Amino acid sequence: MSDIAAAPIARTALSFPGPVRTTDGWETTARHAAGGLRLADLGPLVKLTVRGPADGSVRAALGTSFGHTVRPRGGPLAGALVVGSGPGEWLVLGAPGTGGELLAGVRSIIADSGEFASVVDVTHGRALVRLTGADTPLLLSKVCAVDLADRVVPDGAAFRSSVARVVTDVVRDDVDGTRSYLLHCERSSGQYLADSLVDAGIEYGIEVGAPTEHDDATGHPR
Amino acid sequence: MSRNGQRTPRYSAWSLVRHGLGAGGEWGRAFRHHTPRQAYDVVIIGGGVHGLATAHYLAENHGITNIAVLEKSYIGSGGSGRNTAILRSNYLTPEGVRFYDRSVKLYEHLAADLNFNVMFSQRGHMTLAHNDSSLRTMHWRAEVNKLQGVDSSVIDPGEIKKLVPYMDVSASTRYPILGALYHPPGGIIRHDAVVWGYARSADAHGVHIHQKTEVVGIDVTSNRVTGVRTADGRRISAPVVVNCTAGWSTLISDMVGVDMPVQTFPLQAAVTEPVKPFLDTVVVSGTLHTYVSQTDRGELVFGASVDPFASYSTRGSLDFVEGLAGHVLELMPALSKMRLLRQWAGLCDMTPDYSPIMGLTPVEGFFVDVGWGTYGFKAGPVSGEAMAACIAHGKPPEIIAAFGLDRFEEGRLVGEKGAAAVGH
Amino acid sequence: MSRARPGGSHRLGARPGEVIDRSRTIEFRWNGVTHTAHPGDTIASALAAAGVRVFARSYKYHRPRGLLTADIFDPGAILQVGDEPNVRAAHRLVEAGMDVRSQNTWPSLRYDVKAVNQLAGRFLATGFYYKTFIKPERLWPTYEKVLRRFVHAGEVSPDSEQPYFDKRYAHPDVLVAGGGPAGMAAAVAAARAGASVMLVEQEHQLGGHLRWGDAEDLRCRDELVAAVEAESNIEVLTDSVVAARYDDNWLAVVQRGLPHVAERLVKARAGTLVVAAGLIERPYVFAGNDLPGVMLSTAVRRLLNLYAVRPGSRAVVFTANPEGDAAAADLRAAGVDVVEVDARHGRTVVRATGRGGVEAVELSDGSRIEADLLVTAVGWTAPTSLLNMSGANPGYRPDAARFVPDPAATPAAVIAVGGIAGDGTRDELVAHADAAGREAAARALALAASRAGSADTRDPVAVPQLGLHHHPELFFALPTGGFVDMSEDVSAKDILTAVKEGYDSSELVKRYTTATMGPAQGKLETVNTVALVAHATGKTIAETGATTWRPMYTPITLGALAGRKFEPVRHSPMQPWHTSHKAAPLIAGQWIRPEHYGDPVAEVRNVRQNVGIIDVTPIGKLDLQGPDVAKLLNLLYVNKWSQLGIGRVRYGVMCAEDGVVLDDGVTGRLAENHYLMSTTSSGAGTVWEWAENWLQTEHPEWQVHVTPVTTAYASINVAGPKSRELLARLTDVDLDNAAFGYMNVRTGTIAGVADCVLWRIGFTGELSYELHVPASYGLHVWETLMATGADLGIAPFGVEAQRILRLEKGHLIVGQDTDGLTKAYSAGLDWAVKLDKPDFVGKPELAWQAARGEHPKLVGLRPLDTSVVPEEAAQIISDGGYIVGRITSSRLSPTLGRPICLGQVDAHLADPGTRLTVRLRNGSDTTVEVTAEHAHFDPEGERQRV
Amino acid sequence: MMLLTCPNCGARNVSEFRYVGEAKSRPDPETATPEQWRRYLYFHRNPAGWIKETWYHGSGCRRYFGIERNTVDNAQRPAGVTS
Ligand SMILES: Cc1cc2nc3c(=O)[nH]c(=O)nc-3n(C[C@H](O)[C@H](O)[C@H](O)COP(=O)(O)OP(=O)(O)OC[C@H]3O[C@@H](n4cnc5c(N)ncnc54)[C@H](O)[C@@H]3O)c2cc1C
Ligand SMILES: NC(=O)c1ccc[n+]([C@@H]2O[C@H](COP(=O)([O-])OP(=O)(O)OC[C@H]3O[C@@H](n4cnc5c(N)ncnc54)[C@H](O)[C@@H]3O)[C@@H](O)[C@H]2O)c1
Ligand SMILES: Cc1cc2nc3c(=O)[nH]c(=O)nc-3n(C[C@H](O)[C@H](O)[C@H](O)COP(=O)(O)O)c2cc1C
Ligand SMILES: [Zn+2]
Repeated sequence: MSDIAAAPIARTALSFPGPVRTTDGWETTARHAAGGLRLADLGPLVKLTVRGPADGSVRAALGTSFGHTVRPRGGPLAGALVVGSGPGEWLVLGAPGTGGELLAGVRSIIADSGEFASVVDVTHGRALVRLTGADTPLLLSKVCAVDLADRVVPDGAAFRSSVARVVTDVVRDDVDGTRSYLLHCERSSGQYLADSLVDAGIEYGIEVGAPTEHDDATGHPR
Repeated sequence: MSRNGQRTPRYSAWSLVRHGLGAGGEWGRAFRHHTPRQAYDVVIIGGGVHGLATAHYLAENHGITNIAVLEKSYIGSGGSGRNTAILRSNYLTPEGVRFYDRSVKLYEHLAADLNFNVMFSQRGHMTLAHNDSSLRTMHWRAEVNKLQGVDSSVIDPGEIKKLVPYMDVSASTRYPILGALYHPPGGIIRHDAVVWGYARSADAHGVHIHQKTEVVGIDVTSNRVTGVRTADGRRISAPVVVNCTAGWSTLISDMVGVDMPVQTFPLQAAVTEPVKPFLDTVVVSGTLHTYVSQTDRGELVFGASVDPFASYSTRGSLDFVEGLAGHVLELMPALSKMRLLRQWAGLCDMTPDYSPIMGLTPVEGFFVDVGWGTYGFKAGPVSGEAMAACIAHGKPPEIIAAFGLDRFEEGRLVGEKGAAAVGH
Repeated sequence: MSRARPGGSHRLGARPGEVIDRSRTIEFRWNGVTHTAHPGDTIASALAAAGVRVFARSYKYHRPRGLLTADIFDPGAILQVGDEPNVRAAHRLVEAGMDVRSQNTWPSLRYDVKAVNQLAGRFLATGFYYKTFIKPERLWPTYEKVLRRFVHAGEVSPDSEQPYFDKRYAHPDVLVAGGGPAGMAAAVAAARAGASVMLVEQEHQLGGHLRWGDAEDLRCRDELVAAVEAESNIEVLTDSVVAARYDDNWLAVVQRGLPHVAERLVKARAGTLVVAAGLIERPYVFAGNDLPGVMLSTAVRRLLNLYAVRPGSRAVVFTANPEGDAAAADLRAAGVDVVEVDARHGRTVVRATGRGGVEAVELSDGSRIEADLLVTAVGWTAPTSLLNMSGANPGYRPDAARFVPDPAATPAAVIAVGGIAGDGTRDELVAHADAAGREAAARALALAASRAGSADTRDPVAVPQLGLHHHPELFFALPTGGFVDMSEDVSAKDILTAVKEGYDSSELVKRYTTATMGPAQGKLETVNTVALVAHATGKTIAETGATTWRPMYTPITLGALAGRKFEPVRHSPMQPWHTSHKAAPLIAGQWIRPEHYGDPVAEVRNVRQNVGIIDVTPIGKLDLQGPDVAKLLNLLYVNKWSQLGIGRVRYGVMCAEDGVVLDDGVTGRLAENHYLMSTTSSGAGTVWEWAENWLQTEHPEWQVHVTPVTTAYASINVAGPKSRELLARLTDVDLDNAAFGYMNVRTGTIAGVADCVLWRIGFTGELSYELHVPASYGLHVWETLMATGADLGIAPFGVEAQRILRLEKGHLIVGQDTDGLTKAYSAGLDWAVKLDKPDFVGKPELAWQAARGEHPKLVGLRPLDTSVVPEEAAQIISDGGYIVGRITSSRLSPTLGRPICLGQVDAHLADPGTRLTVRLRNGSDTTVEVTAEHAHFDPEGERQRV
Repeated sequence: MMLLTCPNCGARNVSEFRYVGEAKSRPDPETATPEQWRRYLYFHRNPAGWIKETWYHGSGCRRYFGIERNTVDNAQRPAGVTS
């Protein structure tokens, strides 16, 4: 093997016109969105899918189940967002570069449980965006048939459905009382999904931008 | 045409003029009411094109006239009254091509044969290919058709544009049009007129058509059919009972314990408000699950593939018209301001291989002519002719030999899916 | 250009309820002449104000037609506006610059040549076309062309612009269809009871019939509108229609008059649907009833009170109810001479006469009154369409002379209020709607609670039953008759004739005469038609019954239905590179892939001589984990998997339960309990669901997790004699043939990217490696390969080159070389099928197929004439012209310099050396010979094992 | 658009699901006769009324589940309730 000079550059599923920046080896859009309705590319986040019994000790250790989310304060997954994305199925989201630790964390949970469970790192296999702003439910009502009323999808709830005809995990994760949703789908459809969101959001003045330094890994303000 | 000795008034331009001048008296009834007899030689269940054509050909070709056609609603109330009326013979298997070709030939002379204008408009039929695998299938069909003497060829986007100037044949669309199977003898027909024409002729031959007469039971003794029972409490004896009930056909066959590999799916259709004629051919796109033709009244008649799940509902869905409109505009973007007037649904008796089930059954005297799925209107004449021969001779004629019920257990499917799934 | 007199000769002074803005005037064109209107005018009201009486010519007889209902259902006012056909001129508001034209007239509205049909009318009776043009057969196409010229409609042009249409979903607890007093009262009550409400009104304002009523009506309207506006929980949509109701209260609402989009389809899932559609005034059937100047009382009151237009100067008002009386009063107040003909005193109208418009009216007592306006007020039709679509079947009530819903037979999710539900004073109707609105909210909230899994403790609200007043059964004046369906030009006589000819049920009459099949879909025509059928058959109207009501309530555009497009497309991470290198795009399902980069033949040669790379990201990939993976593989594939060692890959074929080939691909074992399966690109989703189906339904006890990872990896096939040399420069994996042989898998780093999977396999028959790299690095690895391989002659290749390469090598493509009936043995996969396995999907059928041995077979075919490349799908025929097979794949091989094919042939013709005849597209025949192997090039497979 | 109630996700538009068909059991492939096997392949009950069937929630939880549905009015009830 010869030495390859160029360090590998990772690219998310999405690209938008305008300047790009490279952080931690990831190339993403550099624009900052300040408008009332913002779409941010969270592609670089670590994404793990975990499967195991729906109501065993893996579930207990992950701290949540289908339809709900949790942000563990301590333990092996501290700082990550754990989403109950299906029956016996979880999605673990963490800051870019924390893949190794989180994977080890999940593996230790699995090993301790004695249950048949597995984890797959899908960081590169999925697209992830965050939509924030008071009008987000209106925008989403153009692309998703699920009722987003509080009584059906309160803050901290998650579901999987068709969004612009792409199967998508939708996680309601409000930001300081402002409506905010994470949308997570298979990578190759990501650009299409993001374009559809932008198209549906024009009426509400949607802007595309990266999370700011004030946001944590999941685009959540610190 | 004679009706119990009396002449049925013939239809012609001249007779119209005489009636217009008040000299013709009354037209007389095209079909009459009768009190049911206690026994018939043949009872046909189902007053659609298949049941009525079978009655017509039994009388016309075989002299069997002591026949009752029992229809639970009005004649043509099933698929025959709600289909998109597309006729063609460009199928995929040699058995299929031969069979449907005979039907188109019969249709070409049906108006004259029945003395009833069925308005067969042979305006050409094109099936679009949007990817190379469907283009390959179009070539396959064209080659099989040519070998059977059926006029079919694959045409390119330029030729398509000439035939349908409203079509977007540019390469930049989401579903670019790569070519089409073009079949000049295909076209559309006034479907209700076919039903009425057969009914009028059968009636004139002495066949009894009983509308609003639902069959609720079939009597079988020692594995032999002896008669039927109707919802109004009657028992009608007959040594021969024919199941021509399409979407309801398993309910009838269940009455005699004959299992059939048939499942009932709704198929939807819709019609727009009329606009001045601009579309002279039938256009079908399998990839986009859409087909469209323009009637002589100016409406666009649309159809699609069957609903995604089995059901006896004819209520229709919004999903269907949304998908339909999207796909039609994909093909012809200029139509976005046309308005959808009405949508409806009919029931389709789907078989695993998209070919019909015709002929004898394990129960003696019980015949089936079912499995017409989404494509059986075009087969009305040939099926009537073949079923009449089958009943008269007690064995299926060659042209339907491949379509027997036993083929499924014996694993001899007649694979027409490639040509019939959305094709019509 | 000519110009009509400004101001409008028929415009009255200000009216209390008028909806026009007199402070502004706008111009538009009508048949080339410039007219004026005020904002708020409909096209029809503006033209009527200018004294226009004739708007259109009728379908068959080309009779002049004018306003009848002066609302969206008006059959006389359907016009062309710019490139939009069939615009409802009595509903559409005038916009400055509109180009409005009459339809179906030639050369002009005034002198319509086809009006000669009126003379021929007696021969064009219903169903005439079934009785003529029968012989000679060859003339029918000519007749048909003439018939088509008579089509009664507007036109679309091939380059008409497609505006932007929008769509959205909504989830109101209660959706109210109709914004009259009943609808508004129900909406307010439901909102106050805690429900979210959507209130939809087809007209441009809320208020329903109150809008053209007296001072008391207007006051009531104002109060209700204010109450609606005070509820933040009510979303009001005007100029919007509830077009249809589907299963589970799925409602299609088309919203118009929006700023940024042409129209928006709102798909609402309502808890409760409140139908407040009101009543539609029923026309009366008598001779001359289609003359311009014959109008319904509601039409006259709309014109007078909403638009301040005087519809005539001398009127006969034929009235059977208070609304007719009110119309007479309104007319008088506007200075019109009025003669009332009161049906309640036994007087009826039997005929209207005139040329181009009403001139005189004849009564049943033989008297004759000169008038230019004849107003009828004979009763109402309940537009029950949405109720029928919901499964309620309102029955006919002779005392009320209309169809009335039975609340007990209406689904719980649907409630009718207002005039459609019964009669009463305004206050009674509002009180009823108020109770119904509260009940609608209670039912919706209970449903929402039960869907959320909690019980609801709300008490039901008692909704009183509305009474019915007596309404006379006034439908038609026989024997004079007249038009029953003005859109379709169907007369009373046509209906009677149809019944006599045997078409003696409502359904058959409809189809034979086409009555009720026009744009109003029976809202004006159904009851009169049924009444005539009943009259002709001697049955009651209830026994006769109406035809089926179906969507749409009013017709809606294809654009609104199509809305925003959702047609997902998928891209690989290398797509930007392909685009900038001029790849010809191939649309493969949802994927956009490079078909070639200019010259597929050169691409083939380069793979055989140097090294090429192809983006194969769409290949399906499934991550399989667990102790029972081998069991799953043994079940899904026809071949054996128990012995696959770690680090090895194997080709596998899947069949369905009928033995038909479903998919193929390779699967590699990465670790003890960890496998990576690949599938065809188009089969990726199907195979995943297939595997899950077997796991979830047949073998839930197996411990296997399947995770789709198709696009977690960017997949690149590096193929060609120099591929090892290239790859060696970029990876830490030992590529030596001894260390990493054919059909093996390794993981390692490529171009600095860790966790890559390398498979030594190939579709092309060359030495090749399939690289699966974490997708985010796909572009990096691709670009690095291109840069690093420049001196080795690296070039990208596309799908077409791959097709040629694989055909040279004789690899089949599932779906091309196989079809929906091809079982594994027919695909020449005998070597793969292991009938000695205890079970696998499709095994019984394959065992029987093998035993019977009569199946067609996929074989290699070599055309003897090397200058002829038989087309794919060309048929192979016997001496007698029977089909005995077909060419499934065919290309000119750049490597061999001759045509090569695969084909399916009948069993007895499959032996190597057999010569077969192929019928080419141009009709000529050519001969091909069956080869011993599928592979035409390197059948021993030496090149890929080096 | 009809709603279908997924045991995991609740009531969703039917377009999120794939209809698999009548729930039936697979004959033993070792002993099945051709007739039995082909009945399994091709024949279904096709009643106008209640039927037990399998659906796949492809746009949701991705689970196969059983349900009883009335083919006339599309009414549903959880699998296992006897009529
Ligand atoms: C929307 C749609 C579009 C279609 N488009 C086309 C097309 O373009 N071209 C084409 O060739 N085919 C088309 N078809 C298919 C075609 O309509 C049917 O295959 C054909 O009409 C079947 O005719 P039939 O006489 O067998 O059955 P039907 O016309 O359905 O007649 C069966 C009759 O049996 C009656 N019946 C049922 N049960 C009983 C009972 N117990 N007692 C008494 N009577 C009973 C029914 O009321 C019905 O009238 C379409 C179908 C639909 C629904
Ligand atoms: N005085 C009159 O001219 C007149 C006319 C009609 C009704 N009425 C009386 O009014 C009383 C009832 O008032 P109401 O509120 O029931 O009726 P209404 O006629 O006042 O209001 C019904 C409203 O519903 C709208 N509508 C109907 N179907 C719709 C749909 N699918 N989508 C959107 N909007 C739709 C109509 O445009 C209309 O504005 C009854 O007593 C009736 O006899 C009087
Ligand atoms: C070819 C064809 C054309 C039709 N054209 C019209 C039409 O112009 N207007 C209309 O109201 N219905 C039209 N229909 C639909 C019928 O009104 C009716 O909906 C259909 O026959 C199904 O019957 P049903 O709605 O009574 O169940 C048409 C149907 C067919 C099959
Ligand atoms: Zn689910």
